[in-house]
Amino acid sequence: MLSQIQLVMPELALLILASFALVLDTYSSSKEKLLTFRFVQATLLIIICLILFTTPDTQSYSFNNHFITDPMSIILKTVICIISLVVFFYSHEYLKQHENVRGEFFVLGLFAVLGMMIMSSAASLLTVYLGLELLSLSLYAMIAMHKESLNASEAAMKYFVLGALASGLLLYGISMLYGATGVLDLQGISIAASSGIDSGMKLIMVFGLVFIVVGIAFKLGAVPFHMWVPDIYEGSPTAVTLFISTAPKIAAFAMTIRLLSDGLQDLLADWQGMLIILSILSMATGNVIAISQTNIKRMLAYSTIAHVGFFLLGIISGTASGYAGSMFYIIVYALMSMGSFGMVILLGKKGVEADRLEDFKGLAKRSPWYAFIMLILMFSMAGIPPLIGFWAKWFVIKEVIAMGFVWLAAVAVVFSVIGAFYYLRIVKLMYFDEPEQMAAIKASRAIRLVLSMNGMAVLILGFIPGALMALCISAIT
Amino acid sequence: MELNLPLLSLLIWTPILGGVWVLFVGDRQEETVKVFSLIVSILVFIISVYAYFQFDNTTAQLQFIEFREWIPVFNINYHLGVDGIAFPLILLTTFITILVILSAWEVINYRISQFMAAFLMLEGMMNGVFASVDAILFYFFWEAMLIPMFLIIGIWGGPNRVYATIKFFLYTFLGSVFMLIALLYMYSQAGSFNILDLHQLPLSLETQKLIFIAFFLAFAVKIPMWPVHTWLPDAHVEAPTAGSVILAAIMLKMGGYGFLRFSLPITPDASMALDGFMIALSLIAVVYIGFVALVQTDMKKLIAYSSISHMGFVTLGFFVGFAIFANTESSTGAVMALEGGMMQMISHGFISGALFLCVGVLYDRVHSREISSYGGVANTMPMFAAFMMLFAMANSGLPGTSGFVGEFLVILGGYQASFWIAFLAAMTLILGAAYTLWMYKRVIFGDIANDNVAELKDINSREIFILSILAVVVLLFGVWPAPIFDMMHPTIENLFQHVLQSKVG
Amino acid sequence: MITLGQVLLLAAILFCISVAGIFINRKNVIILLMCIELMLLSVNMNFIAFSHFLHDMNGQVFVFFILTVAAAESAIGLAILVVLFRNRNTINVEELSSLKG
Amino acid sequence: MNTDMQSIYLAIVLSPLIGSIIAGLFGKLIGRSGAHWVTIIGVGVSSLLSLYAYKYLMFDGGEIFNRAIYTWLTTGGINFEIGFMVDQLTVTMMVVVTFVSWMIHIYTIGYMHDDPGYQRFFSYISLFTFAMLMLVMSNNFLQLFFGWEAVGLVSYLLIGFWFKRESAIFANMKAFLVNRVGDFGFLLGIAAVLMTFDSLDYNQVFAQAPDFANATVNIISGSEWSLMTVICICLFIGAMGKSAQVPLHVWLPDSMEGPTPISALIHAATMVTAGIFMVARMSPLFELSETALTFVLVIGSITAFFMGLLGLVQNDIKRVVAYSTLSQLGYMTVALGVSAYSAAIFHLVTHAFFKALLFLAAGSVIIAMHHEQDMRKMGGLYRYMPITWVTSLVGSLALIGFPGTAGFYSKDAIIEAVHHSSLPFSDWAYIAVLSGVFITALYSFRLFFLVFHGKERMDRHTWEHLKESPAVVTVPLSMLAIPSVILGAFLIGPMLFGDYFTAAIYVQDQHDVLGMIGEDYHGVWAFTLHAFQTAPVYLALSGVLVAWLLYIKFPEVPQKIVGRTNWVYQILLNKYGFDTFNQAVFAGGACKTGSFLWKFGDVKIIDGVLINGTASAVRWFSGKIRNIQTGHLYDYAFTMIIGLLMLLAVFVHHLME
Repeated sequence: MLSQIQLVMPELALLILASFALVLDTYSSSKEKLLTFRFVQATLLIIICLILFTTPDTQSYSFNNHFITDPMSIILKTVICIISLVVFFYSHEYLKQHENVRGEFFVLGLFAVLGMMIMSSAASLLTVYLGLELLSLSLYAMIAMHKESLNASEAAMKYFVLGALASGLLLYGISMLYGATGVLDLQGISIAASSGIDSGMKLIMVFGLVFIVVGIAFKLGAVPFHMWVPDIYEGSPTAVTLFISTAPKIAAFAMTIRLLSDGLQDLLADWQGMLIILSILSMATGNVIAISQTNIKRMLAYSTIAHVGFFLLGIISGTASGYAGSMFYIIVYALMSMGSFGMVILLGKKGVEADRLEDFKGLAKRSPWYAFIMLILMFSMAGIPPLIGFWAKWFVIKEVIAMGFVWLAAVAVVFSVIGAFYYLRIVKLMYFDEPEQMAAIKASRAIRLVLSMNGMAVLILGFIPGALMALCISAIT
Repeated sequence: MELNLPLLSLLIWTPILGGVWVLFVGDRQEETVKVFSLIVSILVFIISVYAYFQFDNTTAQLQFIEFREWIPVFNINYHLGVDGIAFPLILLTTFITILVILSAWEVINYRISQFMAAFLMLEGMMNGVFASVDAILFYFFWEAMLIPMFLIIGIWGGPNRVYATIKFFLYTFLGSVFMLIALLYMYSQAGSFNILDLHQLPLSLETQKLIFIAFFLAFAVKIPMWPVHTWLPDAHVEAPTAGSVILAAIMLKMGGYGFLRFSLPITPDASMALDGFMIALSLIAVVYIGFVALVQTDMKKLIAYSSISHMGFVTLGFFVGFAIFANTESSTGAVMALEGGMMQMISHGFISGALFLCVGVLYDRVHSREISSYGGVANTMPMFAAFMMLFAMANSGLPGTSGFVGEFLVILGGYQASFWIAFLAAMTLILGAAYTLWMYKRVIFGDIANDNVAELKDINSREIFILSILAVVVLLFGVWPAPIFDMMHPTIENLFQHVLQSKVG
Repeated sequence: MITLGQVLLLAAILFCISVAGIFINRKNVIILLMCIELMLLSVNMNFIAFSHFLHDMNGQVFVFFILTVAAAESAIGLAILVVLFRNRNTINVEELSSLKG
Repeated sequence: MNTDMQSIYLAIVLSPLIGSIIAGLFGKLIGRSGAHWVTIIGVGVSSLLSLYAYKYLMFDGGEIFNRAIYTWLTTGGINFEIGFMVDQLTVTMMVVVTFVSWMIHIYTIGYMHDDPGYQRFFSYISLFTFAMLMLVMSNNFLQLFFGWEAVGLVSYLLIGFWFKRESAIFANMKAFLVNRVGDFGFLLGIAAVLMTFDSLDYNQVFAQAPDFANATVNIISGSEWSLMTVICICLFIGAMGKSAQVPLHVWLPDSMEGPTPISALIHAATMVTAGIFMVARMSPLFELSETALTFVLVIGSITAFFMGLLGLVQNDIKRVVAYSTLSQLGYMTVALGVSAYSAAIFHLVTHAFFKALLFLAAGSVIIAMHHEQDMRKMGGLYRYMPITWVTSLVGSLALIGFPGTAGFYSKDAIIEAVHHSSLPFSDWAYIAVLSGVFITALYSFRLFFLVFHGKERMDRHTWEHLKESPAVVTVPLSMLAIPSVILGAFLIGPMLFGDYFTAAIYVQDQHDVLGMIGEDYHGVWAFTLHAFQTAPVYLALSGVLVAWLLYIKFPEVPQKIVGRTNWVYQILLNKYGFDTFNQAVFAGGACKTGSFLWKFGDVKIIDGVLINGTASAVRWFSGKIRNIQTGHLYDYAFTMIIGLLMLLAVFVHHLME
């Protein structure tokens, strides 16, 4: 029993600390809620330490095979926590800008992180569901927290309804899987799937699989389950958009691997076809629609959709190294997305979000350094070396080609070229156009530093991507 | 005494780091930036010249090899080395960069540090392209180069620069990504990105054809071949002078280099099967584009089109070899055509660069690229007129200038494949002279056309310096091209022998 | 004796009704919440049926979790509804379309 | 000994080049007199050394020099070298080129005295001398082509010397381009040579040539062509361009836009004869193809006759001489056609002197007339310009082939040779060259009478300033007049019938027309006297007579003739319409093609439809497809359900399989 506790130590600690933070928040009277903020940051740091130092890096199950810790979960959790840590930096800046710093934001964030961690370690359908819901419910609340904002409340409502619909569909699929195999833990499902069940059961399994894929696709934002993405990205406060677009993607990756690989690897032939369709649709829709956007948050939303299409390529290949490719992709994506929305926050002013594309006009003159950071981020998203985004695309394309889907790779790169256009447009606005205003950028030193590091990471990792790649490969065994 | 320096790494990273430093110095210290950039570029040139004296002309093997693990999980390595194809192009790069930096001295008057940094970084990346032995390293530099070029055209370019630079970027990006697919496919077969391993990889004819087409898209866009050439006139026209020079003198060459390094040796059977297609496109480039160049009203556009036409000779020289071999059963003519193509690349580097610089000289004074804005420039700028005459003649392939050598050999080789190939290729003799001299006549000759021309000042000592260096080089390699040929001969010979061996089966 | 198939069919029908409710309903957001609730319940039915016929308790445990989550979900849903109503003075789904394109 | 000769030959070639570079690059520094001194010394050295080489080879029995100087490049196992071959043919050309050039350098001091581009001019003509020497001294096709194009370049530069004149810069471009058309053929010929012989070295090529006499090539599928014919015709196309044979002659008359010394040096004496020289040099190849020879013959005779006719209607003094040059080049070509290579070279040499003389005389007149070139505004000049008058007379007599003059021997030899030829069309050619004699005499003396005799038609201002040209002009005139008279008699024996060219020119026995004439040749006197028994002399004399009648005796008659035969006159005035045709079809056609390919091919199809079309299609599609995102929650849900159904379809599809 004690060893089981040890395995869930980080989650447990997070739950306790998050609850404590909720209490603490009531005592944090300052306008900037520095106390809560610092505490939350410290919490995340503690959790990271716990993850890295207390959990064994061998595969081990606990709680009746409901919970798993393995190298992948450790890495994903660490990444989730680090990303959340950075996101909270950005968010705090944003909330200060809008004079709306509230402790609940960070507490809810911690609960979302908890949900994501559970998703990463989920070894049964039940834990997957619970982690997912914990994440989703926190996010709904975070979006709606901006009480006066019309867009935010609309976005929250939409996200809520569609999210509930998606989890309903996912649950339906889960019930089918359960019915077909009689077990809830993924290991058992995997055994059942591979040990030649009769064709009727197989049929039910695959039927359930369709709903499972829908649930995953919704969480990832793959077309045609992407409809929430643009609206939520645009409507939410940028701080929340930033959060939604980063860490939960990694959790979604975990969910995908847990369900499709750990549980249903034997149905590869069935879900592969579905994911190919989703992938192509995502790349096409995302890249094409992004071209006609004028709001950068919305544009980045469509870019996310396109990235999800790429991300799926690695999953489609159905191999360990393919999954590693996807993992690499999603981590890199989170890094780039974080920087991009960070830029939006950086450019924002008191009460005004800098979310129009025009806000980037002439940035190179206003602030060469941040224009350069944005340039790095945009080219990285477009997949141009020497930036890390190139390696992400490279990795997943390599994997689909290795599995013989050369045509799919060709489709993917064509869409990446189309996609390059709208990233170039941002660069064009920043570098080739005259600024509308010459006002210097006002932001705290912390966010400047974090953003610079974020951008430099994208650049430097582009030169030395090997370690991160090796890490991802070692995560998936 | 042998200094055991990592010469190629120095050639790549010295300018890149120099560029980074320049970026940090910023625009406040303009003079420092300029002088420092110049020093870096000269230093790099000296390194390359030093390498030239170390270079062994007698072998086709790679030299100055450097090998370090880069991404060991995928067997990607920082693997550098040069042979007789790559090294002349590196020399060209380091040489041209000095002139480019000099040419911007007084011309670029805003964001000078970014400008210089972009060019220094470009230089490093271009050297990287030519020096890479690892295909992914090659691709890494190949694509990375788009970023500074995109900015150079977009920031310091002409009125229509945004259209031009985005077109340039997307065009070349679209071409290159297919090359990436081909490389990854071959990796899935060979488990290696080492170009030399890929050279040995057996592939079926059908596969080779697909790979060939993928490579074709990348290199044909870059070089550029008809019908994927239309980015070039726009990019050239809108780019600042220095950008045009780099584009014309070196970036186009990367396409030709790619054909030699990848297409021919990796997919020899497909190259043989599709050589008719390549020859046809090359000849279309020579003739069709020759006619198009004739009617241009914009000087830069005219030179851009003339570049395309000249690049037609490069591809013709590279791909006519199979037909020659089939016809004459000896590799003599084929090697001649290949080396002619190579020579054409190098020479075009000097000549088109020089011509763009000449147009730049005029543009800096009058701010118009239209031919009709000029007339009678010789009256006010006699010295300039003399230089431009030399380069115009070199552009039309006058013997005694380097422009002649490549065309001559390609036509001689082409004849051995078919009379008609030579016939169409030789059309350039007439067309090239026609468009170049007609432009020259309208711009330089005649009575003073307008007040702008009347107020022109002849070139200053900086411009004289740049142009005379180029003039010397153009004449030197026209009169004595042997050093270049000695450098590349073993490699090309070896390459052609390799290409003749089928990889099917 | 009710067979598994019959129960599953009923659940499926309920599920379809609830899903249809979500996209056919263009008036009231509250109906949406009800549909969601119905959907979850139909899934619960599946679980219980399977649990019963497989003689396995896991399914029924799952149902408890779903019920709990559904309660939380409704709470948040209603909270969002309140915010929305305060901002817009309407809970008409039709009018909830300022974010688009 | 050969090593010494190598440095001498190098000095011959390089001293004009050095002079040119100094005058060109440091013209400002060394000043006007510096420029002419340095170039004159350069060419003078070259000229004297050429004479020495001539003596060495001809009289001292020196060896023929044939050696590479350096390797230009090596590729595919073939060495491309730069080297000299100096044999009798070469050395003859060297003497002619350097001597005429030297004279013209001196003459230029006077002619260009007030021109602002004085140094530039000297630099150019020295450069020309260098290029021409490279051409004639070459021992391989590559260097030949280098010289070939280099003289073209200098010609281009010099025609456009007065670059402010629209007509001059039009003419120079035209000259270059038309020459490029010729070079186009020439280059293909070289390519064919290389492919056939695996070498561009003269000796190797000529040695192997007989082996390929019967070889054929397949150029248009189905028809086998003789390889030698293809090679020779291609090479000859080059000669047609450079030596201005119909239809590539159009540039030469226009080239008169250049300063007169140039017209004399380049467009009369030396460069235009490069084609003749080249064919003579290639005699071992041409001898192997009767078809090619016939082609040469036909082209030559057409040029000789029809271009002569044009000389009749020109009023510009230089243009008359230019057309006469065309016609004389035609004669030379005819001689080549009938395998009388030595006769062609002989005529080339004599022509070089007397034609240079005529041009310089014309130049002298032009100086006196204050750069007025219209003969209708001249007349009676013999009173004011005695030296010019005398030398012109000498030149004209030589041109028409007056017995005893240099031109007489060379032209008569050609006519005789044609007469003896048995090639197809040689009868026609004979008629053409015979009537050409009459025409030559007619236009030459038309010019002579119009300029030097008859009424003084110039305006008063000019008339007041009429005077003989300075010594720098008249000395070269006299220097050129001497060989114009005596050279023929000296050279005819050895050159045509001796073994002067044995080593350099190869003639097959059945083509050896000169050999046939040689059988009846009994010395210069006999040859001269014999001429009085043949038609040409009388034709020439009657030409002079007619000219005298028309332009001195009855000056109103020409107008009447023109009135009667207006259509002929118009045709002649329009130069048979070549220029109009070229302008409309080639120049205009090329521009139209270019515009079409650009505006339609590039801009509309490739850029418009394919590139921007795709881009705007994507953009348009993007604008449309974004409307799917309606903003309505139920639509979103519905889309999800559609997606679900889609995936279910995949599932069902899998079931079916």
